[in-house]
Amino acid sequence: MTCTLGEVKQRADFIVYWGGNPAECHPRHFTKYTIMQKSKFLPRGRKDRTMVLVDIRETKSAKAADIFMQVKPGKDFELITILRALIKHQHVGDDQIAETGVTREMLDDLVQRMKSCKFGCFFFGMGLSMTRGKHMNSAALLTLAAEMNAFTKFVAMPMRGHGNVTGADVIMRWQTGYPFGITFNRGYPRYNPGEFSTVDVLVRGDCDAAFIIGADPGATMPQPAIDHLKRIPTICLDPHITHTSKLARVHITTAAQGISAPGTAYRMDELPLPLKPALKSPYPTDEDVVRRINKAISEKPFWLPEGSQPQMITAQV
Amino acid sequence: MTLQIIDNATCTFCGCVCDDIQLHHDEVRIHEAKKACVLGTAWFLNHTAEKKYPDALIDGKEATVEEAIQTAATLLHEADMPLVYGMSNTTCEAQKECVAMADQLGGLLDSHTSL
Amino acid sequence: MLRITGGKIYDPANGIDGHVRDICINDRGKIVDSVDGGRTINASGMIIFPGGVDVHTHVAGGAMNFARAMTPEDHRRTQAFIRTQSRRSGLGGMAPTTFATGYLYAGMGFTTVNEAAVPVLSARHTHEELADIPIVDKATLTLMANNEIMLDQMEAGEYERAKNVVAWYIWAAKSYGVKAVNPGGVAAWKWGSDAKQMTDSIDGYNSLTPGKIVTMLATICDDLGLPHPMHLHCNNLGAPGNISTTLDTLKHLEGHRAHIAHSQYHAYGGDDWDTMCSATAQLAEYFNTHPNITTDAGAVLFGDTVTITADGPWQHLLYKLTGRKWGNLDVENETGCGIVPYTYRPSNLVNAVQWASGLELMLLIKNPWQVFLSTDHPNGGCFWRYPEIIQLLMCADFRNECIAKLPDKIKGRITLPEIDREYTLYEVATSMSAGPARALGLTQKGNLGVGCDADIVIYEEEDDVARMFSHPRYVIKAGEVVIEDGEIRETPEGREFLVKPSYAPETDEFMRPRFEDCYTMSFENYPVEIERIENPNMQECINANED
Amino acid sequence: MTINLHLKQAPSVPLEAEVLSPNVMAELSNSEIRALVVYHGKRQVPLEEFFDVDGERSYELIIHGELNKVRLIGRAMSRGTVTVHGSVGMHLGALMTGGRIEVHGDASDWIGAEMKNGFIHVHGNAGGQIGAAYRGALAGMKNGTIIVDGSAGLEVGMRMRRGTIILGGPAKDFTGLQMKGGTIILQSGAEIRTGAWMNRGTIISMKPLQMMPTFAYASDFNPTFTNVYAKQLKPHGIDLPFAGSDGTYQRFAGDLSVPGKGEILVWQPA
Repeated sequence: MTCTLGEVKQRADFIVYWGGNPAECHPRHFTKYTIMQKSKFLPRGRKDRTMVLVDIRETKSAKAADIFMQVKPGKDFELITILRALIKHQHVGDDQIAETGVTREMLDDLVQRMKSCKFGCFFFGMGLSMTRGKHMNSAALLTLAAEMNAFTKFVAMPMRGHGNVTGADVIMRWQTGYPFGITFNRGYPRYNPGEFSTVDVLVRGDCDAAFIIGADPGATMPQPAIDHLKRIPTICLDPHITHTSKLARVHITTAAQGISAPGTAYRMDELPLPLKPALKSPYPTDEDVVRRINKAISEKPFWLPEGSQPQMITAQV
Repeated sequence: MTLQIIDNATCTFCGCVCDDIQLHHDEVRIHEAKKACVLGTAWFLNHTAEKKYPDALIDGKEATVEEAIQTAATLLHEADMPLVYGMSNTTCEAQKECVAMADQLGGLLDSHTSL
Repeated sequence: MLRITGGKIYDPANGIDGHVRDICINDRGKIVDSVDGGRTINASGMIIFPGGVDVHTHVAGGAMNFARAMTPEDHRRTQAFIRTQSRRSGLGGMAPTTFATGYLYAGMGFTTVNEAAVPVLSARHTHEELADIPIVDKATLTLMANNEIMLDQMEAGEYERAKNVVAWYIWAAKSYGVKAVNPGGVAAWKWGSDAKQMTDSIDGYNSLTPGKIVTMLATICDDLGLPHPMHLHCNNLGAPGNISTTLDTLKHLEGHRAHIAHSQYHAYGGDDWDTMCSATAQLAEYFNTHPNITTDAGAVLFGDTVTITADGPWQHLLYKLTGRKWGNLDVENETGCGIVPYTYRPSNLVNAVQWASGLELMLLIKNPWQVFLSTDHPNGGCFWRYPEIIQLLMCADFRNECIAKLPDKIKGRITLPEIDREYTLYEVATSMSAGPARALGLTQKGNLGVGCDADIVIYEEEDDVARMFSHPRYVIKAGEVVIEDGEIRETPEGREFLVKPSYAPETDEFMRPRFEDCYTMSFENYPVEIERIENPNMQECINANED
Repeated sequence: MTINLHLKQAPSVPLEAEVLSPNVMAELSNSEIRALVVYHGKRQVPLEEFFDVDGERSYELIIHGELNKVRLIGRAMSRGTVTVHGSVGMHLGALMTGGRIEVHGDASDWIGAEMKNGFIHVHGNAGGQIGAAYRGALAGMKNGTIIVDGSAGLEVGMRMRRGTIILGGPAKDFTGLQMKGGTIILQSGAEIRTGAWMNRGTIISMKPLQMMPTFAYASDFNPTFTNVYAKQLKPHGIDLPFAGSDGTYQRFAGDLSVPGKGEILVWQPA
């Protein structure tokens, strides 16, 4: 249940930001895509829309909201699950509701507004997807949005953080069938987050070389993961000398995307946009360097012996 | 000084990927990013076309790009379980090459999303 | 250079029905009169078809990519293509990866596919995916019938402007033609409702009806001289009794060319799910008397699939019926689409009617140049199961065995048991290659005449028709042997077919303010750059008014 | 007659060894077993590169060593036994349809994932996703029994349909997530979100639980089926209380958000 930001701009009369702080992290989200816009269907713009902010603290974004709901830290999953029950007229006790930091009156009002809007939209940020519960918190909100379609039009969309992470997601899906957490060790893509996702792989020490591009795990990951990157040969591509570059065996400086490297980037709603670099970099682009590394690898013996067919791990037995 | 202008440039700092930015630059640095937010402006103004860093480093020593590419290829090729990771701050074109790399290496492939 | 000798050729475009003849191919991948030197394939005792052409499929773009993400459990049980030194890995199944899509199509002898639903905003993304589908040639159709800028012009009665807008969009999306889905209905769905009848008014508009949109859009396609006429997904898909909507829609197309997509889903009688029955006889009768219209079957095969269409209302209905996971994706101002994993079961009466209806249409429409093989992949079944349909068309005995397994209550609801027609090889070649190529206006495809593209499939003749069509001995794409003895030999890049219909130069300036009003990206960044298309192949528009 | 395997060198990256299964080895000679292919990362190597192999042609496997990087042991096995003296890696007994696995040590994630039948006993601690459904699949374990003496990780019994999971130590979050049936017994309780989104099935806890807000207290009772369970579990050294004189079970019904018909029973000692 997702849509492009243009749909939100044109039609959404009810917008909920959950666990995100667009005013400070995505400053133009309000003005360009959501609450401030006027459209054919919502001619009075901001006046025709209701905006709700759900977060654990009153951020700057709360000023822009019609309703601010302060949820107790770590209670997002419980609160969304309560909402799922309430929209189906299931009874949830006052004490149970109070544990999440909000009141029954606030939730009854929210449910009523959700059901009576014409087009509702949830945006969820890292305050939801990166806290205890992680993917299940996001799944909860997506499920709530899906279930709301029994009453009215409702969608949910993640507020993706860094740059072109959406592009990586989209491309991996079409080329491998999976969005992340993939292994090719049997010659075809397999997927299992937790098993093949980077933090877990590094903390357990499951890889014996690492190629890092467009990220700085040396600055952001837990120490055991960083320690493993130091132990193994790490190769790093970045426009700057980063923490990862400093622990890497090989660093290559590359042109910055969109500043001096051309190409494409995906917006958080999976729309691709062309990049228009203003400057000419003295460094090669990521694309060029990775392609050249791939070529150098392809000139070495192929890892699968001629005629060997790795055993597939299939779901059916 | 007359600055060159790029219309409808795309900002990749955050997931909004605003594509209506007007950049004023002198080929070395960007002096103004009209319509960009504070975060986007900082992103555009902090990058320059100057050569601030060495082309490449191998074990902390300066090297040519070609040397670094060959070393990288050798290290990755020798590994039994190489990992290709990141891909947030890069172009789709580079991302496709990264998927091709993991496919060719028989390795692990993961992005920022898994964090 | 390549010479194929001794094979029995089925080339309906040239009226050749099983004659033994040699085929020569030059180095540019074209069929020629004669060649000197090069490889010779001895095809004695084998059957030669022009490469298959899929007139209606969904293989790339936002919705398909969403479906991939939603079905990891299917990827795990499906056929995997193992990486080789030169070939990328991939996964088949309900929503195959791009590389696997190329391998699977080529593997059953298909060399051209038409991606039938591309929202303009997704066009750049779709083209990127298509570039990663190897071997086959591709065309795309732009979704148009719910585009608000165009609808506004139609509402205002500004025909010329609407035509310019359509032409502008086709070129902006770098596509090959126009797809109309559920005209007026998707726009309404964005508010959670639907437009079901041709004379219903549409939410947000005063005088516009689905019927008016259909007629006007068909006229525009004709006037622009698009090689492929309007490709129409009728309103009220999948609903019992929708035959009346479909026939009504067809009446709005009198005097125009048109292609009706997956007509199986639009040929039901009855009043509700309990009384639903096949109404294919009525629909086939219409086709049999109206040669201006072509269609594809949109046949259903029993088993698992994932349904994905731009028809949001139908998808939500499916979700409610099945309770399975549901994804919906709306693209700003243009269209929306929904995604639901689904299992067609012979024991389910509705599914049984659907299964029979697809086959009935293919058997009751007399002219194979009018009705083509399709499952509306992945909606009715996966494209790589086409050989199963061919078997059902060619073998009445096998068909009757399958009918016998349906529930008793099916009696009186379908006409399939009364049909004894069996497709000949010549008719199969028409329906899977020559016919769809002609409907698409791709004269160099589905044709083994001199000067045409050397896209050729060679089968070892055998009694097991399904096996024969799923395991070609050779597949040749643009003169290159890509499949041999069941192995993928080469994975060349395919081409993309485009048209550039003419539009008034001031259309840009007309579009700009309207665009900036509705959309969230810069007007300048919206059209897909021609440089992004891998191997573009421009096709000429025709002047249909002179016919 | 048994087949004894000793790990002779620790793998540096995960070793995928689905061939460590009675089904694969039962009919093989010693040299054939040694030549079986395992995957050290992407490298295909013969089993003997990592294991000394004694014995042949047997449905009884005994494996020795710290196998925490060795994955897929006993995957899809249907009969025989696997006994491990040491720790094991992920996917132990995943998709198994019969037979017994016993681990004298710790285990990792995905024990008995999507298993159809059989018996797994881990004497040490285990990871998460025990008896769970793999990503996207509709159902986890469909039958069989998994016993873990120690602690367990996240999402134990996620989407399980039938069968029994018994944990001696505490479990982390989301125990019984989206459960569709079967029984989970928690002898030392669990962290939070136990039974979240459960549809059917039973979770029995010997320790107080932090309940999801979408579970409703129903009653105090001593159902007769606990009596039956207690008898079944006795041979495994597990004491499930059932007598009214010892206490009662508080019954909670949920998850209301589904709305589901699952139940969580929390033991209240008298």
